[in-house]
Amino acid sequence: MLKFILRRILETIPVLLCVAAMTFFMCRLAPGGPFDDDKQVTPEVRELLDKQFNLDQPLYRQFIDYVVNLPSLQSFKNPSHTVGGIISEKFPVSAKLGFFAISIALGLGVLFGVIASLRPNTYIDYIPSSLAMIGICLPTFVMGPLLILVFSLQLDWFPPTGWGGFNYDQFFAADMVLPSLTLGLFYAAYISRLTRGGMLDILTQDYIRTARAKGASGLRVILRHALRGGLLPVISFMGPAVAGLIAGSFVIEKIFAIPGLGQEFVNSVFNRDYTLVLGVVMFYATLIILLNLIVDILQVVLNPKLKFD
Amino acid sequence: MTDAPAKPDAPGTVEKGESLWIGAWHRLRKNKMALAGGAFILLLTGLSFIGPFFLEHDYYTETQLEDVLQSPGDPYPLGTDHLGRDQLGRIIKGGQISLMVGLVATLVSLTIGIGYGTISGYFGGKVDSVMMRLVDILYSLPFTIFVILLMVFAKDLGDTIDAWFRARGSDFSISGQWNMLLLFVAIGAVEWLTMARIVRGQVLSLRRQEFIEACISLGLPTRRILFRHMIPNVLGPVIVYTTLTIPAVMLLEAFLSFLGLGVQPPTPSWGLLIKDGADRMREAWWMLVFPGVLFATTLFSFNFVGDGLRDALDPKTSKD
Amino acid sequence: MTNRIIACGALGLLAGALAGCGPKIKPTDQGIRDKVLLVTVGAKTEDLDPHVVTGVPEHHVIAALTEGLVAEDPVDLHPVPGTAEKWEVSADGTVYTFHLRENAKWTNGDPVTANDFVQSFKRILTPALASKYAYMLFVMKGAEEYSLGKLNDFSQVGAKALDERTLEITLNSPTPYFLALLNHYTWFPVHIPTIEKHDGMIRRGSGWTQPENFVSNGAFRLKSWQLGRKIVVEKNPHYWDVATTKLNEIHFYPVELETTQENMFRGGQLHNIYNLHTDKIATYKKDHPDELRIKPHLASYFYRFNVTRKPCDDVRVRKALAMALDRDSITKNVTKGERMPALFFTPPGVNGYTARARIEENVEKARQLLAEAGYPDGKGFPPLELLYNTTEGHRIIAEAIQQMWKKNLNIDIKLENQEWKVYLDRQREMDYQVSRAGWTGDYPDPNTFLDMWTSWSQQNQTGWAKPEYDALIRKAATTQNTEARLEVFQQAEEILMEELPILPIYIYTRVYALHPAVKNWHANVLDHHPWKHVDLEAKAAE
Amino acid sequence: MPLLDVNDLTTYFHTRNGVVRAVDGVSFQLEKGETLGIVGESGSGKSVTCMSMLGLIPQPPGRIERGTATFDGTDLLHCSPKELQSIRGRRIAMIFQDPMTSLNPYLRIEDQLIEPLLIHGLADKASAKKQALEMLDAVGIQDAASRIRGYPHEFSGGMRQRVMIAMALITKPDVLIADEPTTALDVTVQAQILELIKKEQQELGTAVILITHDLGVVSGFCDRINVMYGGKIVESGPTKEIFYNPQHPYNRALQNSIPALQAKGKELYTIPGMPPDMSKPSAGCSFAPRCEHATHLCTAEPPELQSLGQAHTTACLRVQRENLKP
Amino acid sequence: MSDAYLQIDNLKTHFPVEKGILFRKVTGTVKAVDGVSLSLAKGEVLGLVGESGCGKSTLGSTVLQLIKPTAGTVTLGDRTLTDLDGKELRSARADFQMIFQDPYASLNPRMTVYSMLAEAIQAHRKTPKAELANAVGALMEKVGLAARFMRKYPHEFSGGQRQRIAIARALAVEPKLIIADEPVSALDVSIQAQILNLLSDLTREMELTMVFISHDLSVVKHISDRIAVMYLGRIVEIGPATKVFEHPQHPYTKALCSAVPMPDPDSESTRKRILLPGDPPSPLNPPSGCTFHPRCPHAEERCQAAWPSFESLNNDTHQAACVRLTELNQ
Repeated sequence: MLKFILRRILETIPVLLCVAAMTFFMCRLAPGGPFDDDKQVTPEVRELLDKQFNLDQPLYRQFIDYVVNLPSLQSFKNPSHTVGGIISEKFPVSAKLGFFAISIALGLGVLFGVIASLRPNTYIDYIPSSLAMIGICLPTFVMGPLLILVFSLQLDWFPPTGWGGFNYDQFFAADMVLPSLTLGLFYAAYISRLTRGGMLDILTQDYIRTARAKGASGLRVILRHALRGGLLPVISFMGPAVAGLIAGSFVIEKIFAIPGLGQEFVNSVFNRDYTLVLGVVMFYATLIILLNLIVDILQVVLNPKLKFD
Repeated sequence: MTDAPAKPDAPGTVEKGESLWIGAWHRLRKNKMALAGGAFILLLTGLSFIGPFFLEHDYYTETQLEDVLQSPGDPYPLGTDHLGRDQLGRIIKGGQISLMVGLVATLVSLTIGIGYGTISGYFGGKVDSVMMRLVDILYSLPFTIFVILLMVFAKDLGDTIDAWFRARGSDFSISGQWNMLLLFVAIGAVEWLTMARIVRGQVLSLRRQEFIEACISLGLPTRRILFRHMIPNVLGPVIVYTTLTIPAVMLLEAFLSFLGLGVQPPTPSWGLLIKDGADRMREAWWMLVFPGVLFATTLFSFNFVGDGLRDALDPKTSKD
Repeated sequence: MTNRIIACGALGLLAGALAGCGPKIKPTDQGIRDKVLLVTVGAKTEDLDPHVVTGVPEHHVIAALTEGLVAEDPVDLHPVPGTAEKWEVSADGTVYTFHLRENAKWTNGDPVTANDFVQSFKRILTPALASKYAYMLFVMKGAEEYSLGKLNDFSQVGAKALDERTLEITLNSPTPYFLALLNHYTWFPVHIPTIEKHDGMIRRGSGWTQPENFVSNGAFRLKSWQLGRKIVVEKNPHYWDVATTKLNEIHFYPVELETTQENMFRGGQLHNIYNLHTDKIATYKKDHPDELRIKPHLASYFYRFNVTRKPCDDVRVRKALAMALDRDSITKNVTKGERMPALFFTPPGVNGYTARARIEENVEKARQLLAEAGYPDGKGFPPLELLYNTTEGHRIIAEAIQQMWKKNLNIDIKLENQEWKVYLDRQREMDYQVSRAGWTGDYPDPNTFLDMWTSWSQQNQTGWAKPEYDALIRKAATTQNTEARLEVFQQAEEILMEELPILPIYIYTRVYALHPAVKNWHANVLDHHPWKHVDLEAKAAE
Repeated sequence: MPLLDVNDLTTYFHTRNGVVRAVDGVSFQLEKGETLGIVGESGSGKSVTCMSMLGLIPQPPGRIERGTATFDGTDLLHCSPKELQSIRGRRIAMIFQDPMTSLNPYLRIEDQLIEPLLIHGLADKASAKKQALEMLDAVGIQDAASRIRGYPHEFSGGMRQRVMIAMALITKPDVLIADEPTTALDVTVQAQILELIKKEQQELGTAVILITHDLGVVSGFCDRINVMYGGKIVESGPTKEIFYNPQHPYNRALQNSIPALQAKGKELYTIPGMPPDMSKPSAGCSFAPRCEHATHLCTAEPPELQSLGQAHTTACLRVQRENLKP
Repeated sequence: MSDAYLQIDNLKTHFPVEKGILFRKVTGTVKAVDGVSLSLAKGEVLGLVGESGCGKSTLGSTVLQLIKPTAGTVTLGDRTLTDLDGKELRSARADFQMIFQDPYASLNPRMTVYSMLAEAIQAHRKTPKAELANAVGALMEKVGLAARFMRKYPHEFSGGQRQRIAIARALAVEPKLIIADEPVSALDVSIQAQILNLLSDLTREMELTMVFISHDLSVVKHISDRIAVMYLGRIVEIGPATKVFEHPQHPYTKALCSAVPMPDPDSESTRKRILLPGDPPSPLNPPSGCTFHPRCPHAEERCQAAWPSFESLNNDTHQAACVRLTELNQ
């Protein structure tokens, strides 16, 4: 297994370099630069700025410089912060949001999916399936404000925004509920669909019949025999899902004023904050690759038929 | 099953067979949810594309600044928006755009995905691993950047194409539709990845099916095997995935609208209308509720149709 | 394993529900009790180095932390003694002598000296720092030359520390708005020893702005700064006027979305809404009239014409387009917020100046002009694209104007939205036909609006240049008599409104909401609110 | 009193394409320790019969329309699910055709083996593990102690079927239902498995119902044989009677079409046509359309099983009326 | 044998087992077919029996060039198939066809019988459209299907009928060699007989040479002229059908024959079975020498040394590869 992980990590290096090169040059080709502003600066100042941020070097030199020194590079937009500093400060927030959201998504999704799979094409199927689908059908930028309207402004159960009351030492705070829910519901919908499909597949398998022939109760059949195989599609969905969840959480971060990495990323693109864009992209790419690796490992662990090679 | 006597008899009237597609249709017809969903989509498509013929030319751009944010009633059955435009007209036009984006962008992703996946799966080996590695790389690229860049660069390209036509004395102008085209390409270019993976998986499993081996042993040309035998059999799961991609694409368009990268105003899309409505949730509920409910219902419908198709096309369920 | 995940999720939800349902005090109420102001200033603060930053959010934070030579009156912003307790102006209005307070101290206890100011000016003007706003100091003698590297000896620049507490500033020409200018953060002092300790004078983003290092001289000092989360400043006990300071702390939150700001305000997390969506004004007028504020703002909303491209190279076309608008309807129905239809460019009442020139709104005439330009009834009108950056507010105005031109002139224009940087780039490269723009005055004087249309201005970006206009702006700079000076500006604006390289649409107002407990928060055109005067006071018990 | 008394068991599947009469009025008895073979082609209802008794028919679409199956005083078809559960796996165990798919691929052999004991509360975990190991040894798996920690995919087909047998017999059930236990296996392995079942049956005194399509398998294994066709038992009797004195035309035709019994080079005897479509009810004998002896009588009236002596019953009207001699 | 129509010489099909993604290296070889030599006369039917995994299907696919052999040659008539490539091979395919085991997987579910058969007919002979229907009809009737069903889809037929369609498709190109890979093992007993009869009729009528692959000795015995018994990629015994079936010489064949259950209660109760221990070993690491020795009840030390050569007891065509052949069959 160690060899497998090592090989996979080795493999990712060229991939990451490709990603870095593509991002870097795409950024540079896009119109506008980090110093374009409402009030335009004189060419002289622009030249000086370019010099200060090494933008006057040939592109390939800059690229090498970027790749080699990425974490310690200054952000263009927030010069007193380094790329590494910003990521290490912001990512934990996004990660925690992602963790709560995925927990909710898994909890609700698997529950609904399993229930729906028990009696396919009956009301026991339609009702949870439809409930879960609300998560897909309402875009997050509608779901979020709706939840705020109902649960904080009307019912006053949860604060409308924030993340741990903007103090970050708590593991859990009331203001984390709504954003986690908004993000989680979207994925809960997908997970419930996948679970339903996976369970339907598994429930027709011969070994489920074997389990029932042993005298196992309905619950035991589902929990002990069916769920493990039925959740495999969910597991393989988790890699891209978690990645997408972290990268795609910026709408939620904006709506709930959560200072996460997702917001930082989108803003950095819009700000042409070259160093930060590259940094966050590389970070995400690494993360996605890592998550896929974890998912692959998880699949092997859960599915004894697979082996590491 | 046909009770065919084993002994040959005189060729009389040729009995028509029932293809799997027709069988699937029969099964689908019994699935009320899917049918209702399908009917709703058809109705909606009809309304969006035929409805405008009964409306005035600028039914969705006509602003009545005196009638800003009117609640539903006479003469605006669905109220007006923040520029005094008739919400009904806006929703009709928005439906047109959203459905079109959904269908066309899905088609784009479909075409690329099927081509790519089939080639990768059929030829296998090195070709397959290189092609799939590329998909992996693209998967780990941040999408926002890509779309922004595409929306930005290709804008100039549209102007260039126009200039090319003008230089040849043609009045043809592409830049009017260019943004929509870009949107299709951008979304299609993202969505095809999953499609390619699905198709490849299907082709890989088909590749091992005996009927494909039979084709090879008959000495049929590769092209014929691909087009006559592979692709029609891949189509089932692809159709199912397509019906599920359309809502995903519509959502993506809404997301792009949230970023301000979608269609160009004053043309509305549902995503744009919902975004505008969400901002005024408490002041003008009709701006969120009508497009929101329609959007959600449409996505629901597509999902039900997709599920129905999956059940109908799956030979496993067809046995019972 | 899955069961555990489910259990975790369920527990989380439950815990959340329980935590949410308990009795609690809203942060805003707690803030009122503790005199902690919770505000948002819109976007995220990029940095706290006044020589590096360029934005409005940064202004609000830096203004709490740092004090310049003069301070502002909380009501009308007229200059009042700040770090300098008094000052004299030479007869020709070019030499200002400031006398610094004896008890003006840095947060580390050091006295604020005249040399601190001189060194601060030197730093911002140092070419290698490449400060984008260094030009704010260009009224000072030799400043421009020094910043361009043409002058290497800083002693030639018109800023001299006569002694520990006396600072003499020499200007190029009499500048009536000079004292107001001093309240722009570019003129604020920075603590040079701290900067030098952290990587020297010219490196941006050295650690000196971090809370543990930051040294300032204002009414508040930096307590914490978490990028993108919040900035906390607390009462500075070393401040000379600490007796005036009312608040114990101010928390600045970066909240970009207007709806989110409103949610936070309504949910008791903020004492203000920085920008209130104008569609909500009616609701607020009805339900929360005591919270809603609509105030004039020193900013103008307009469109740029690219006068080097067809069809806007023709002044008749520009005029026709300008005349064919119904600005009243736009401000009343589209922008709302009591914005003022702009028939001229400079917001009225700036330093006693209200433009005389007027654009005539006349559809008939507009049609006629268009016909004269060769497009009768809009026929043959070349394709025209309106460039704007991606923001809903800009979009709806553009949509309304598109409709008006269609209706009044029978011309079709295309709307083109681009994200901010592309929009800026295209505007800078003059790759547009009509482009949306806005301008906020840096200081309360018509000059900040009118000098941008000179041929040498970086902000012009229309391709329009008129020697007469340039001459008038130059003349205004040297005119000492206030009346005469304003008259010159009147003439300049008349030329501007005749030539119309720009199409004024409306004068901004600021629409925001404020918690009723916030006191001493006065409306003014620059939207400056000297923080030491701001107070929180619970409503008297009924 | 027989151990298991099945009476008029009828199971229909209500599908979109109509009602499939999978099992249509089947009655038989099973004595303690007896070996009963049920033979028939695919779709003849032999598996559904046994699955119906154990409540393993997917419902819907399946439905048990009528009948009783009395096991030791309990009607399996009408008792509560809890009661049925306590009988399933403990007193009546089952093994299935495909050992490749019948074991849970995600669980260790050990966990699956001890499950029946745990479910029915027959042992605690430790002693269950010990029993499992013994059982695995007994079914002839070498190196059982280490292999018990393995997963099904690490076992060959034959080994898996041994595991299945061990799992079924670990509770020492009264009845073992073996549903085509060797069909998916090679002949050499089939011989091993059949030997094994025989051995275990003798040791435990278990009654066995062997379901198969292979007449060869039942001939050396069973005491009695039921021949099924079209959801009904068409002939039933002691093994030797069935083979040496076949009465029903279907039974006869079936035996004639087996290549092993035919001289080489001779054209094989074939039964024309195809098995009946179970969704289309026939008024008379369901074999009549393929039967070379069928008369108009056969298509008009459904035949009943009638005794021919020596516990040999057949459901052919012509045989019953003694106008058809083999 | 000079009159051999199909000649297989020392045919080997090995599959490399690769590991690694970046740097692939071969870590083992599955020797599915490991040195098989056979020859068939024109019109002869050879039965190939063996248990699953012994390589009989791979041998079939390799002979038909669906899998490229690792070594050895296959000659059909005067053409060496193993030398052909690309277009040549494709046009040569008209001469040899395959019938597959699973009649459910071997037909394209989305094509009608007509289009499938028409496609097969046209694969090597351009036929005018007008004649196609007749040709298809004739083909269907040849395999015992009514021509009026030509517009139907595979799923509308039963397993036996589908197998008839598959046979028709194979015959469409008028091949000379047919390899039938377990064509009846998925079918019910009553249908099995129909297909077996059909196949033997067709081989006789059309003078087809056929390799009939099956795991069922009794079926093979019935249809074949000769039988070859395969074990782990090699042929262990070959000879005339009845001889091999009734007087097997190789210990493996003996065990195989004794394991076949007979539908005859008396003989079953008296018959002594040779129960082989364990399962066939994996072809990935086959045992040394005679690959059967770990399971063989008569194995000796020398059996591990080398693969034994074919020997014949009576100097006839019945041969077996066992070093103890003579002593065991005394």
